[in-house]
Order: sequence, then structure tokens, then C-alpha cells
Amino acid sequence: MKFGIVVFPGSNCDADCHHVVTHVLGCEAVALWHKETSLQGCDCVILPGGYSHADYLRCGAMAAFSPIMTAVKGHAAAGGLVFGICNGFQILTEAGLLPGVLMRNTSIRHICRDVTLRVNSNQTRFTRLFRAGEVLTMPIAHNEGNYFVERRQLVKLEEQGQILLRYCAPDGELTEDANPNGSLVAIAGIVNEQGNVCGMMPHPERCSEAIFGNRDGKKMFESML
Amino acid sequence: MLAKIYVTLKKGVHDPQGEAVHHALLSLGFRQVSDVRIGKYIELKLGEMERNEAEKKVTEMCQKLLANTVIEGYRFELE
Amino acid sequence: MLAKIYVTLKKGVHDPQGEAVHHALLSLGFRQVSDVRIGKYIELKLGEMERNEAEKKVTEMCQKLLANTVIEGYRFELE
Amino acid sequence: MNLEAPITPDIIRDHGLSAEEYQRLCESLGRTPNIVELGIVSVMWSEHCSYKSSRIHLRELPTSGPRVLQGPGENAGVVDIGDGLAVCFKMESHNHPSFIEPYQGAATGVGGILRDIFTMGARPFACLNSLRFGNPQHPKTKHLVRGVVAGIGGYGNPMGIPTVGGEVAFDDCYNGNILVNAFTIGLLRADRIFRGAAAGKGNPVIYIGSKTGRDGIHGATMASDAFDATIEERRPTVQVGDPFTEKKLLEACLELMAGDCLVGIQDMGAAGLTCSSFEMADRAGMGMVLDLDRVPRREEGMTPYDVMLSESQERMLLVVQSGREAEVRTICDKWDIDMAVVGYVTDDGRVRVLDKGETVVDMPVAPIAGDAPLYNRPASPSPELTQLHQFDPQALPLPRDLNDVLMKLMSSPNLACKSWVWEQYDHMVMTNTVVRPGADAAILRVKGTKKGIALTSDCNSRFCFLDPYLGAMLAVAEAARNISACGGEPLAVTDCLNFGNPERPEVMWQFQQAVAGMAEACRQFHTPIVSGNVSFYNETDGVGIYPTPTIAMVGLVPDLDRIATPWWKDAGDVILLLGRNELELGGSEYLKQIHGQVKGTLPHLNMERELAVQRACRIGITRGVVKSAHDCSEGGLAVTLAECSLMRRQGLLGATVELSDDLRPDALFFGEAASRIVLSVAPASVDLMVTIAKEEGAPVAVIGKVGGRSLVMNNGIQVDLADLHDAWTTALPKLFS
Ligand SMILES: Nc1ncnc2c1ncn2[C@@H]1O[C@H](COP(=O)(O)OP(=O)(O)O)[C@@H](O)[C@H]1O
Ligand SMILES: [Mg+2]
Repeated sequence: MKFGIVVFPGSNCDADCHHVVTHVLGCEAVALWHKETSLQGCDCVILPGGYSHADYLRCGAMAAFSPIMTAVKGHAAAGGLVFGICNGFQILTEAGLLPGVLMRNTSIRHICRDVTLRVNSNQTRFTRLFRAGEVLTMPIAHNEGNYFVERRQLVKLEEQGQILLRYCAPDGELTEDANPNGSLVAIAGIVNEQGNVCGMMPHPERCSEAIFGNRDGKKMFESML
Repeated sequence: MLAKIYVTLKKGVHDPQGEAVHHALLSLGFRQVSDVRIGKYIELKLGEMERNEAEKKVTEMCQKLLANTVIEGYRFELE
Repeated sequence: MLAKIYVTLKKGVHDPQGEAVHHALLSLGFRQVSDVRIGKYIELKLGEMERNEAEKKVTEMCQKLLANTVIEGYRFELE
Repeated sequence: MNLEAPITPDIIRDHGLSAEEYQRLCESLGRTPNIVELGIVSVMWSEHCSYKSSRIHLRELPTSGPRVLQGPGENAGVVDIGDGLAVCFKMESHNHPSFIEPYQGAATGVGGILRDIFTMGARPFACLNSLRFGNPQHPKTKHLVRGVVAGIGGYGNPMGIPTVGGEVAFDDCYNGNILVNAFTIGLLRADRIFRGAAAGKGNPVIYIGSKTGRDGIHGATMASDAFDATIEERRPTVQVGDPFTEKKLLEACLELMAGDCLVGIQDMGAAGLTCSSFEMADRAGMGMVLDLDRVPRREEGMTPYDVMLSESQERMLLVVQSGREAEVRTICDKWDIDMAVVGYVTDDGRVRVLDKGETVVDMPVAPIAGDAPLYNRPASPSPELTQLHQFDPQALPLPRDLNDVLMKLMSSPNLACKSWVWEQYDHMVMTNTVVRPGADAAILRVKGTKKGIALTSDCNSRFCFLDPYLGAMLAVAEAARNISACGGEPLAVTDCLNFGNPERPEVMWQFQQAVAGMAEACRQFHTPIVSGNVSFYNETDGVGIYPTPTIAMVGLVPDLDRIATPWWKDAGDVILLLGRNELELGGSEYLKQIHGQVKGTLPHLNMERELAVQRACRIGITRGVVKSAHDCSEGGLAVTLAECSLMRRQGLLGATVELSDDLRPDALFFGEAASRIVLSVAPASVDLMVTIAKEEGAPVAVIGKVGGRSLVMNNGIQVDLADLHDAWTTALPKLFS
């Protein structure tokens, strides 16, 4: 499987994703410069974390207009895999590939730490190796991870099993304290209706190697293979 | 020509930053404040052009980039 | 009472955000834009009070919290 | 801009030059300067750029060693780590700007030190920050703390460089002068070091990065206004950081450096174009012509004075091989950053600056850059010190409830958990952070090798106030101990020397003593000082800060499979103490927090023992014997043990400790004797660890066992870990959220 990792000006987890895809998964990866228009035949497009255009104006707003995004939209429409992590998730919402928006964390502070997540749906290309209800540990690092979507949309997300991951306490309980950023119903990651476009705030690429004592992220990547 | 653009969160959309500022104002002793909403104020300098034309252009900019119309509304003045 | 507050960067203070938005507008084809400055627009709901009193309070809030007076200026309207 | 206007004594004074310095300038020019030239010299000869009060003393520092590839003198120091790789690092202060505007001050401080590192050809891979604030109850502190921490994150996070450690401490002495010291380390190939020399006659001088505005032009600008009434009113503006442009600049520079057209490169930091042009010319023994009309500008109506002195951020000055300008242009276009050929290298040893075709500056390089004034300022200790040293620990009343003391210390701002701070920093991006903030030292892997880099920064300024020589030695010793406690070998040091007004003999004495102590300790540890920074004039209304020579130490971890972290691993493990408990209460956190006193003599430092303790610890770790190791410092043994119990991510795990030393319980629990490390090992490894310690000549004692949900020490302390954890972790959020 060939991965394409989009590089926007201000992306900063592109190299991390590249490292995991090539060195940990042993797959092929190419960097896709934001000004390009071709996906170079890759099967899965990763929109990595970072601060595309420094998150000025709104996170992901300017990146959503990059030339490469036209190709990404085409890829998604054709059923190809698109995986947005952190800033990548924000870009996907701004580009209209996923519903909702990511707003400022309720604490109005950047938060970088491990959180625990409950696998809400394992019936997707991104979570199929997990058990439903399984509790994962992954790092988050963001200012704007507070997921919001209109009521109507939320119902749809719930009904169609589009909510992938939710912030939870280590025992799997959904408590208010366990929600680090104020996300609606503790949403940490979602997929689109077709199930081929995923966005999530936590960073699976930061927990994919034994040296970090946690390989929950690797399983997420392996689900896609 | 100068465009003054106000981008505000739509009614009903929750505003974490506004809430945090509200909280801070209360704790500074400004008990009179009952609500805070935070938006953006953008000033654009435009070259010479017809007012009509400017209105069309600025609307387009807001729709496309300056506001996220899922959660934000906008209005503007031209000077 | 409603206070509409505009917080803007002082003249001469670098506005990287405005620059980046300017750049983005240009690359979206809005060639007419020659400058962009980005500030904040804040709406405060205040309880009933005298206009004078409100002016004093809002000024105080701007000075203390809403504007960073080292680099930002502010003005407001009361309604 | 009127270049003919006479330079009056007022103008000279407003530019911070003494009469003698002005005289010296006139002599080296052979005439009187114009206002632009005066502005240039005022920054070149400022304390900040010229080190005129400190240079004499800094010469004493050990700066070389077998691994040193670049010592002081360039933008940052470079040290070989084997495998054809090297690390490049430096620390710099941004104290004054951060006090004026904490967010932007701290942010641009980070931006500046990052540029120093990638200027050398290194990709930055980690940052540290060493912060000092006033009393948390002081009305300004909360705003400053929030702003500075947000600013550091606000710059480092978008850059995608993890901030993995540092320090935060509070003391009244910083009420009017906070300290913001930022450190960055980068990785580069040992044979690909770039330097800031403007070599090669005729080579083009190229400006890249942000446009130039009137940012941060020093206060002296006000004086120059008088010369041109047509210029709108100016204010010295705060520098605003733009991490977006910096990130693009970083990538563009590294891309450029991968090729071979670059001759020299330097960032435009303090004093912008002035400092970079003079220093680059000076290093090469060359000259330079600059045409200001070509400098990209953000504002209209800027004078040559403005352009030369602007401190706009995110700019670089390059010298490239003649005829290869297009390569630079292509890369800058790709990254959407400004690029302009602004001049060329000459061999006449002069910097000449043109504005609208007119020569506005014509100055010799060497006298301005290289031979700046040098002062050996008078130094003598404050008489108050002798009194402060009068302190009889035995006369101190013994607190009735030592549990209470421990709770108080753990929730005091200096000892409380700092996660509120580091969670605002992305400390994991780049996926190298093997040991995260919170441990004695952060550890980062070096991808493609088995190696790791350990980083720490340390300084106990109360110690340095009571005894700057020994205080500085203890700071170096503690930094080294932090590195050793995680399994690293101390490699090299950078420093940031924060002091008061050097024109006061007692401050100059503190400085001289601290430098001497630091030099001596670094010699003993074989850790050369490869870069650093001096910040003087940290004084308000005649009150200076405690001398604060911040030490940042870099360690090399030979094998990442052999490292230690501070927290307990398993119930039943045995706790050992390397080093010796002694009656040392002088200058301690306990004395300050509980008895409200800043007094006494410092814990003595027995270098031989210190080295032995660290060696034993490292050997224990590399042999796989040690399961946890934690340095014992502020707050003493009780605080150290509490931290071992609380830091564990997998849940709290307590300890029961029995100490047989014949000491007052407060000194035993809270005294800050140096050269101690707390270890835990599996029961089966105790004998081996004791043997290792004895072989290395380190005192060692078995002091307890890991397990349970409370911390128990002799008959004096028994506290529930949940309570302790709560007190420790909520202290900072309560103060600053
Ligand atoms: N306290 C110190 N210890 C060692 N080297 C120092 C110290 N202070 C300054 N230096 C060295 O002096 C040189 C000038 O430093 P500095 O002016 O801070 O650099 P910059 O021009 O980047 O601001 C640098 O090479 C720096 O490493
Ligand atoms: Mg420098």
C-alpha cells in the first residue's frame, strides 16, 4: 500500500507520519507538496498534524484551498482512503470532507498529554483491528480540538456509526473530566458517511513504536492496510 | 476602498473563548457582564472599484475564506 | 445594554496573521486586496446601567483584559 | 533623514554611549559619525552585543575538548556525538521584552534561539526553557506566567519542535525582572557545519525571510526623531513573532544548505541588519556594501536608521557564491518567503551602506565589531553576605508536624508539579521524546542510531545569592547529576548568565564569582561550555535579581535500552541512596518556605564524591541493575522520595524508608546536601549495586522498600499518596488557571 503525505506550509507531523509509514509499517510513502495537483498514485492520503498556515484565521481554513486538495477530494469521492490527524482533521472539516468544526479547547490552552480513548465503532477501515469498546491510550497536542457539529448532523453521525473514538476515563467511562477539550459528546475522531475519510485529534503516529511503551497507534495504521 | 468585516459565531454555536473571557471578567469583579461573544474584525484595503463590484467581491471572500459559514455569520461595511 | 468592542493592532505593529490571509486571498484570485489587518470584535451583554457608568466599566475591561494595550488599541460602541 | 545634523551630547547619551566611547568611535572613523553610524555603534557596543563588561571574565571558561567542533564565537556551539553526527545548541535570554509583553517577548525569544541553531545548518529537535517569575501573589505575576508560557508554546508548537524541559521558579527578587531563557538543540552532520562568515570578494549578500518593519528599534530611536519632523510619530514597537514564516525560513534554509552554494549565513537577531552585516564581515576579515533600497520593507517612510536597526523577526542574511543567486530564489519562491540581493562582499574591511544612491554609512569593520570597548569593572562582595552566612541550624525550632511540612513543600510553587506548564508545550512532536518532561532530564532518541540525547537546565539562584561561586558549581553539579541519573554521560554545557547591574561592584563580584565557579565545575566534569549568553541590568528601582547563571547541560546516552526514569517501577523493589545525608539547611527551600529565612552557607560540594556518585549511578544503569534513579535536590530527600512515588504514569506507588543517620529530622528529610541520588533496584540486584557503588567510591546505603499507597519515613512522616498527589498537581493550576 502506498501512502501520500501532504505537506502544507506549517505542517509539522509530516516527517513523523513518514517515519511510521516507512520504518514501522514498512510501506511506501511519498510527500505531496501542497502546490501539486497529483497524488502520484497513492492509495491512502494522510493529512498530517501541524499548523498549516500557522492556523491563522481558522485552523485548516487556508490549507483547504491548496491545489492538492482538489486531488484529495477527487480521491475521496472515488472511495480512496483519506486520513487526517489533528490539523489534518481540521483541514478535512474546513474542506467539507467531514462535517463539523474544531473550536478552541474550553480551557483556552494548548494541551499536550496522553488521553484515553474508547473505540466507539470498529466497523471501519481505520479501526477494524480493535475491539468495540476497547480503551486506547494516545497523545493529543492541540489548541483547537473541541469538536462541534449541529444537532441534526450529530444524530446522523451517531446513527450511522460515524463516531470512531471518544475521550474516556481509563476504565472506559465517559466522564466530563476525561474530555480534555470540551468536544461534543466527547468526540475524538469520526469518519464520513462512506467510511473512507477519517479525521481524529489524537496522534497515532506518536504511539506506534515500542520505545514509547505504547503501540496503540500502530494498530490504527495497520487497520488501513 | 476599505472593507470592514465582522465575523461572528452564529447564535446557538457555543463560544469557548467567549465563555473563558466572561469567566475572567467576572473574576475581575465585573459582575454586570451577562454574556460575551468573540468574533473577528477584519479590515481589507481594496483598490479603486465600484461599490457594487466591491460588495460582490467581499461577499465572495467571506463565503469562501474569511468566515466558516457552518458556524459563523458575517457582515461588512464599505468606506 | 450591549457593548460592541473593536480591538485592533496598533499602527506599525506587525500583523503576520493579516499578511497570511492577504497572501491567501491573492492566491484565491482576489488581486484587488492591497492590505489586510485582523483584529477582534467582542460583544458584551451588560445589565441595566447608566451610559456613563457603562463607558467607564467597558474602558476598564478593555484596559485590564480585552485588549493587550502594549500592542493593541480598542474602541467601542454602546447600544 | 538629515545626515548633516550635529551629534549633540544629549544624542550621544540617549544612544547609551559614554563620552570615552564616543571619543573612541570618532578616532576609529577619523571624523564624527552621522546619526545612522551612531545608531549602529550604539547597538554594536551595547552590553547585549559587545559583552563589554563580561568578556574579560568569560575568557576563563573551558571551551574546548575532544568533541567540540565549534566553541563560542559563532551563532551556537557544536559538539560531536559520533556516527558522523553532531549536536548544536545554545541558550539565550529574552528577559526584558518578556516583561513588557510576555506572550510576544517569550515567543520571539524562542524564535531567536531557533534561528541561531538552524543558521549553523542543524535541524532543531528540542527546546528547553528556564523561567523565573516574581512572587505568585504579586499582582503582575499571573499575567506574566500565563503570557510567557503561552508565548513559548505559541512559537515552539507551530514550529514543530518539542519543548521537552526547563525550569520554573518563583521568588520576590524577580517581581520587577522576570527571566525567560530559551534553549534549543539541533542535529547536523559533523562535516556540514555552516558559519557566519562573509567570505569571497564580490559574492552577493542576500536577505531572506520576513519584510523589515520598525519593530523593536531601540529606545534611542526617539532621539533621532528630532532630526526629521516629517516622519510620523514613532513608538518603539514590540516585536511580534511569526512562527509561520520562521517555519518556512527553517525549511528553506535547510534546503539551501543541502546544496553547495552557501558561503556564510547569519540570522538577524538583536540589532538586525547591523549586527549580522558587521559580524559576518568581521569573521571573514572582509567588508560589505549594502543597498538599503533593496531591503524588503513592510512600512513606508523608513529611514536608513530604521532599516539598519530594525529587529523585525524571521530574517536571515546570506552570502552565496557569485552567480548562484537563482538557486536561492527558487527555494525562497517555493516557500513563499521574500528574497533580495542587498549587497556584495568587498575586501576593504569596511561596511558601506547606500540609501537612494547616497552613502549613509562608511565604517571600518574591525574596530566596531571586533575591538569593541572592554571593561574590567570594579567588583567587591556585598558586606551583607557575611551576616547572611551567620546561621545556626541547631537553633532553628523543629516543626511539630513533619507531614504538614512535606505537604506544604510539595504544594509550594517552586516544588509543585509543573505539568500545567509543559502540557502547554508540544513535547512529543518529531517522535523522539523517549523521556518526557518531568524527569531529571528529558531524553530524545537520535533516529537511525541507538543513541539518545539527555537535556536538563538547572540553577538554584538562592544558592547563588548566598554564594555565587559555590552556587554556580552546584548548578553545574546538579545538571550533571540529572544527566547521570537518567543514564547519560555529561557532554557539554551552554549557559545564560542573568545578573543585575554590572556597574555595581557587588553585582560584578557575583558575576565574576559565578563564572569562576562554573568554569571550575565544568573543568571537573569535562563538560566544555560551547555557547552562552549574558543578560545584565536585570534590575528595577535599584533592586537587582538574585544572580542566576542558568546552566543547560547536554548528555549523551550511549544506548537507549539502558536508561533510567525517576519513578518507582514495582512494589517490593529496594531503595538505595547513593551519597550521604548531612546537616545542610543553609539556603534550602525548607528554610525559606517554612521558616521564612534566606540564610546560611551552602551545602558543601565534595567533587570526588559527586563524580563517584554519578559514575556509580551510570554504571548501575548501563548494567541494567537500576530500575529507577532520581536526583535529590530542592526540598531534600523527602521531596525526592515523594516525587518517585507520584510521577508514575501507571498509578501511585509508595515507599517505606528507614534512615539511620544521626541528624535532626528536618535536616534529614528536607536538607539539601549535594551529591545524592535515590535508586530502586530489584531485591536480587541489591548486592550488585552496592558492589558497583563501593568500587566507584560512592557512599551507598539501603534505605527502604517500594510499595503501598503512602510514603513513610522513619517515625516522622506518613502521608497518603492520593492527598500528596492532589496537593502537588493542583498547586499551579490553582494559582494560574
Ligand atoms: N556566558 C557565556 N558563556 C559562553 N559563551 C558565551 C557566553 N555568553 C556569550 N557567549 C558566546 O559569545 C558569542 C556571542 O553571543 P551572543 O551575542 O549571545 O550571540 P547572538 O549574536 O546570537 O546574540 C556566542 O558565540 C556565545 O556563544
Ligand atoms: Mg546569533
